[in-house]
Amino acid sequence: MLEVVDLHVNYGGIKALRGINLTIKENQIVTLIGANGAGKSSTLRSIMGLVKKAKGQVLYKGEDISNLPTKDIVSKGIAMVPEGRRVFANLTVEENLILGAYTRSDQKGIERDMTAVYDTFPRLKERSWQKAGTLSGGEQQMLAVGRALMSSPKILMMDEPSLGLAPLLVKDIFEIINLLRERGNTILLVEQNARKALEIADYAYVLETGQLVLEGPGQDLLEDAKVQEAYLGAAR
Amino acid sequence: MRLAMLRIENLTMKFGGVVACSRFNAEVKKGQIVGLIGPNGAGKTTVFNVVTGVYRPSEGQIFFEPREGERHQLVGLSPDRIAKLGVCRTFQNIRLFGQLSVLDNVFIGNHLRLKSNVFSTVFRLPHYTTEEKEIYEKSMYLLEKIGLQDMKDEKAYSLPYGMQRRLEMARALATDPQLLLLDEPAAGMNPQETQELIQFIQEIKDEFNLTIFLIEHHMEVIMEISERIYVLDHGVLIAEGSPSEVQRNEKVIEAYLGVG
Amino acid sequence: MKRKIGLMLLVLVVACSSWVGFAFAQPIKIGVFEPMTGPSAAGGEMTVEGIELALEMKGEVLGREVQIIVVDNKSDKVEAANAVSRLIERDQVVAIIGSYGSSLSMAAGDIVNKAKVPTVGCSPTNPLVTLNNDYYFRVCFIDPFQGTVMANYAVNELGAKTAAVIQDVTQDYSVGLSKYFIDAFRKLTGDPNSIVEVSAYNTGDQDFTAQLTNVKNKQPDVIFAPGNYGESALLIRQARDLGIEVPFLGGDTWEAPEFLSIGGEAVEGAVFSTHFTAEAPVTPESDKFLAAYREKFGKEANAFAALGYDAYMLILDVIEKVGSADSQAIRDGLAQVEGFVGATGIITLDENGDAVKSAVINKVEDGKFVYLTTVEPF
Amino acid sequence: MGNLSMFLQHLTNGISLGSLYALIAIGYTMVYGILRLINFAHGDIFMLGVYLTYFGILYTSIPWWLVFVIAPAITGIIGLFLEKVCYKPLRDSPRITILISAIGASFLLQNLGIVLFGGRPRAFPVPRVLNHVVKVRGVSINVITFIIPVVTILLLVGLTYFITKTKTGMAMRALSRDYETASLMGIDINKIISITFFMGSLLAAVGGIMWGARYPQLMPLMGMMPGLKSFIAAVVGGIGNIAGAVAGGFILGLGEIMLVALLPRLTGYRDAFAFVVLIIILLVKPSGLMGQRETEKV
Amino acid sequence: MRKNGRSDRAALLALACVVVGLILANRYLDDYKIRIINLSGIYVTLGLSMNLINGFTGMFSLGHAGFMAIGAYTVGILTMPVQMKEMNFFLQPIVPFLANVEWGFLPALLAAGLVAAVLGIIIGAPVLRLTDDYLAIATLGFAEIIRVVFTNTQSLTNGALGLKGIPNYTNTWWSWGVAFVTIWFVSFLIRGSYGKAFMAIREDEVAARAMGINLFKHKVMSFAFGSFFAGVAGGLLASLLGTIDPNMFRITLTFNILLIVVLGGLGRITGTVISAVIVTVMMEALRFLDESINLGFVEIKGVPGMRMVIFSIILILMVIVGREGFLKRLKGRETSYAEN
Repeated sequence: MLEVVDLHVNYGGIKALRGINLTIKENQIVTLIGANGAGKSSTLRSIMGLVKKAKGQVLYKGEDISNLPTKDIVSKGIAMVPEGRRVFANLTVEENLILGAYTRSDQKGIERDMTAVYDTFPRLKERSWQKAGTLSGGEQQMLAVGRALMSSPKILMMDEPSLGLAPLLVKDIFEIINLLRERGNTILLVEQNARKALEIADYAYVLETGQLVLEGPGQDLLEDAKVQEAYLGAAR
Repeated sequence: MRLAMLRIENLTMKFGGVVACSRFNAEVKKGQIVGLIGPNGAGKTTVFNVVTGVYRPSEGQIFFEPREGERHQLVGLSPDRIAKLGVCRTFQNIRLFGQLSVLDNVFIGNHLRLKSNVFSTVFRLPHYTTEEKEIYEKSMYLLEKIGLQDMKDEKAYSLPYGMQRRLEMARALATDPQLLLLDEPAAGMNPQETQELIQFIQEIKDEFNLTIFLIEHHMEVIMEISERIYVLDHGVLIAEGSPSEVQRNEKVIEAYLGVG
Repeated sequence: MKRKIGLMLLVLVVACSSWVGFAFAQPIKIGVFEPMTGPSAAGGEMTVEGIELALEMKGEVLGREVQIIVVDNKSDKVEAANAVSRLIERDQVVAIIGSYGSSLSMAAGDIVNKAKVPTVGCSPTNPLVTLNNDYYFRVCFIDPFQGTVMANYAVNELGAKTAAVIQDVTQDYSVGLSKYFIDAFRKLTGDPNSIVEVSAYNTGDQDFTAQLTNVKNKQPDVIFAPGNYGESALLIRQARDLGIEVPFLGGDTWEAPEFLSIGGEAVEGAVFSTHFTAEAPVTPESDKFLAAYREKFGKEANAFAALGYDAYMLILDVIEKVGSADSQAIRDGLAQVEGFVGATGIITLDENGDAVKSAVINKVEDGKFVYLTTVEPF
Repeated sequence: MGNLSMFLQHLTNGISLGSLYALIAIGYTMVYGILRLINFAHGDIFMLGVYLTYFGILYTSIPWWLVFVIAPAITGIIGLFLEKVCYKPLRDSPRITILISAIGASFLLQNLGIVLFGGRPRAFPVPRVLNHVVKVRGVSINVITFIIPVVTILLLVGLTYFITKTKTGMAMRALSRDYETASLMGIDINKIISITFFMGSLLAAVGGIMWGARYPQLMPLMGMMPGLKSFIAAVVGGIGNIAGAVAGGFILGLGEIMLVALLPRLTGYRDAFAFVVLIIILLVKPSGLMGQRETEKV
Repeated sequence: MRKNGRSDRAALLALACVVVGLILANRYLDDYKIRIINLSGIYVTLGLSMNLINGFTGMFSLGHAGFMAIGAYTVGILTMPVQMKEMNFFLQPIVPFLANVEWGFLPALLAAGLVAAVLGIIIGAPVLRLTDDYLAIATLGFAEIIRVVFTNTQSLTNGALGLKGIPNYTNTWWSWGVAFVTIWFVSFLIRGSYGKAFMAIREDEVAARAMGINLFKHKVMSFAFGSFFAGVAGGLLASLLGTIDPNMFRITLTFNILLIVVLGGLGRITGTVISAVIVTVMMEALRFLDESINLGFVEIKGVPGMRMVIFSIILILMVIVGREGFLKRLKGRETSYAEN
């Protein structure tokens, strides 16, 4: 469904990505793990057209979307939940959700999705008139996910959704991710909570300093000794 | 009993309605390496920011005691005052002086210890020239220590990531700190680099007689070098103790290390 | 050694070229520095019109062609100094005309004095312009005279017992005029409290309602408000809106078409002193000038054009009289001027180089400047 | 003239001037709110708007009320063009760079004004209906003085509606905090910025027309002081906040008038008043009266 | 260290060239060209002093015209002969304590710098914690306030009438002498520890503070030095022109200096010096744009103001094309702030 071919990204003199190849199949959860600064976020951001690619292609359903502006990529059905949530703090919860559906014009569909989001996250409904900036971290994360869902995306990319959330909430988030997959969404997940990510992932890639070092089904990686040592903590 | 060089008492930090850190207590003894861990957003960097004066805490006290009988309350002091007392830090998202040369970055680290006034630097009076020469030599020594002596004239931003991290540490060392706060020094490093870093930290600790307080995600770093570990989650201290104690602590495993 | 040879060569070249130049009867160059852009542009433009007209009418003296070189001083002091310096050095002018705006003239003062190039101002009325400067002259009267004239008019013709003054504090012209008006008015009325209000504004201000409301409350018989024509027109407009009905008096800067167009009905009845009016030609030269001006520009001439015309004609007259286009000779000639018949009147230059001549008082009527009376120098 | 009616007269004057500042400040604050950019050229766009209206009325056969609509629209397009040339290429640059470009743009428009329109002032053709005086118990009021606050309040209400209720308005608010996330919503950043600039410049022109009707003297440099003062009004009210800009405008206008009214000896210092207020506000409450403080993250 | 030695030698060589150049210029050039040379020197000082604040320390200040005004008036009032003062202050006499002073040029210039620096500190200290655009507007406001105050304090400054008859001490030796002192001062300052601290503040205030640099102290210091030299340059200008008034010191003057700084490159010394000279000369050279050009068969009517249009376009282009200054780009060393 989504294919990334030989992706390179440079920031000034620093090579952030040096040839990344990813394949994301329909209705899968694919996860990308790696240390801070390994290039996970850069990968997502360059797929969305937020950073310039030095080299490489992004194919969506076989179509080259490498050079499209972000708004067109969004309207094709790819949405992203950015790292650190980045809800529009000065807007209300409801306005945030409306903006999520910015590219759509089917009023009925939007209303339906809005109800769906509120059903999934009843806390948001309670606070729909509150400014997003006053929400707690967990609520903001829900809002960020809900907002992304409002564009009724085919592929949802999430950048560290568990970041800074209490364990309980982290559990919730991963449950939601699972739920979304069951509803037919395709998900590309970037996570630092490697264990959880690998547990739900159908397929996973390990990034290190801008390069892929390992890939395979989630379960396989979970049992890989190297991965265990480097990303799951030497705890066990 | 070793001297408690840094003592944080009842530290609470609120941003608007959000509590980043709540009633946090910690102690770093002279000569120790102490780790601070916790999930992202747990308030670790906030603790560092409060200790170094970037933020003023909503409540609580911080005492710095570089030597017996000399105790400073850090709350209310400006960052530069705190640095002068001997507390220096590195940043999570590297903050070098990008447009300046590698050498100048370290050179500037010495500025707070400069004895000459501005006019003697402009008129290049003899006592400044001597002092400048000393600073130059000290800076070069530090650059050699991190293996950047050949790149001294490069602009800092053009260095690769790993080198930038090391340069930041050299810059901090140039301020002659007693207590060094390292904010995720191993972030973005591969296992080999991480091993080198561990060695480097040990080395400078011994050579410069440092006390180190560090935030780190790489478990192998934190477990290997810290004598004591504090674990923060949601701004609350959930555990403290030796590495092995912390590793076995169930709360920690649940909140941070993750359970199956 | 080498340098010496170079120097000698240079001297030789300069000497030769000036000699050759003389042999071919090069044109006599007169420099003009006036504001063509910036806040004072209007005055500069009007003045240059007069100078150009004069050039057309008399383009030759002592058998040599006369050339004028106009440089914009951008209503800016540094530029004015540069402009004059350039005229002297690069263009080698023998005399200079300018400039509208006393501060701009003053910026040139030291330079012309040092270079010993005689300069004739058309309308700078600040006394400081010619003071202590042997090379600066002018064909207009100065502020003390103008201020006094208006005070006289207010007391004697309008029978005013009290007056309010609203001055533009950023304009030396306005501040100076106000001061002389106040002094004369107090003397004439014999009442030190006859000036009921002195208010201020800055060039570029557009709202004067606060100052005017204060003035209205003091109920003066007249209001003296010298300043740029634009601001003054707005000021009078707002005064009428506020229901202030008393006469407004001002100075020569009001004589511009914009004063009428911006002021509209409000400036009806405004009275001001000026150097010259088309309606009351004072000399045969006035008629000649007016006719030529009408023909060239298709409109009625104003005082600034007339002063520009006079400045040029005066210089040419002096050149003719002394029989030389040498700067020093022109200066000496200028210092002797007595009874020169110009378009704006009969000009005699006093020991400071200031013109002693009559002033004209105009009034706005039916959207036109109408001549009221002429005031002779005291 | 009694003391009360004098005070009322001053009050009327202050409201009249304040509403003009407010009107121009709305456009200023709008552009700043979205782009975090001090559009130094705002005052000069204001000047362009007045001149366009002037030429429209005098040199075309279009009725004046229609010119009052067309001229701001053209000014809006000019503003939009200005953004494309001077600001867009610098969107990712440090703020200082954009600020310098803005200063350059302001300088350019002023001098273009001199080249195109000449340095001499022109008289704004004020339509008769807008220009007669009404007297109420000793207080004289020009009709235009009534109209300006009404226009200001109408625009305040209209814009507030636009910004809070429409999708484009929402997009603007979203954009003002975070370009990148806004683009992740599929918002066309360039389009929204263009709309913002169009509206900002259009508002400047509307302010310009009102200004011209009140103070009918046109000069190429006329935008500078009103521009600076309305910027100060926007800062005083809390920049980015439309209601704040209006409040700031009134505070400044009334303050200037009252300074002259209460301390007549200081009239010469009137121009400095706004700057003094600015500096006090910046020191005491940098976010302005109605603004929100943003904390820097380390 | 060796590198410094080499650039010192280069600087000495340049100095020698300029000295020889000035000797020759004074001997062979006419007053008009000498005047341009003087102005260039003054603009070098102005450009560097603004660059010290804006380019090296990264504070965007637009208060230069104000500091120049302070310097210009200090020199004017202190050096004017006593009778000249009486003559000037004919509307309102000058305050008695200044009426009888008549100083030499050097002490007056130093006083100009000091008064400007002290006022710079008093004015600057409270606003220096503002950032970017707010600082720009606040400093611009201060410059305007200074101008308004000078207009209204008639017994001190003679108000709008300005001062006339300020002795013409400024010659090429003074203007370029001061320019060289400024170049020397700024480059040695920047090379030393304090200058590096200034640049550290520009690069990253948070990191600079964490390295023990007292932001306030260093910013005030930079501001004081900048205003000192601006004041001295204002004094030179006053003495060059012989007459000053408050209207000279408008925002436009600051913008001219800003143009020089941007053209030469923020944080570059050589660039600023070269661009100061180029801009001053161009301002004059481009006069032809304002004047009519006669091509023999056809006359192109000059448009007053065209020159400034060209200059504003250059300013915008400079910012867009070469973000760190055109001259730097010519040298082929390309870096960008933004990518960092």
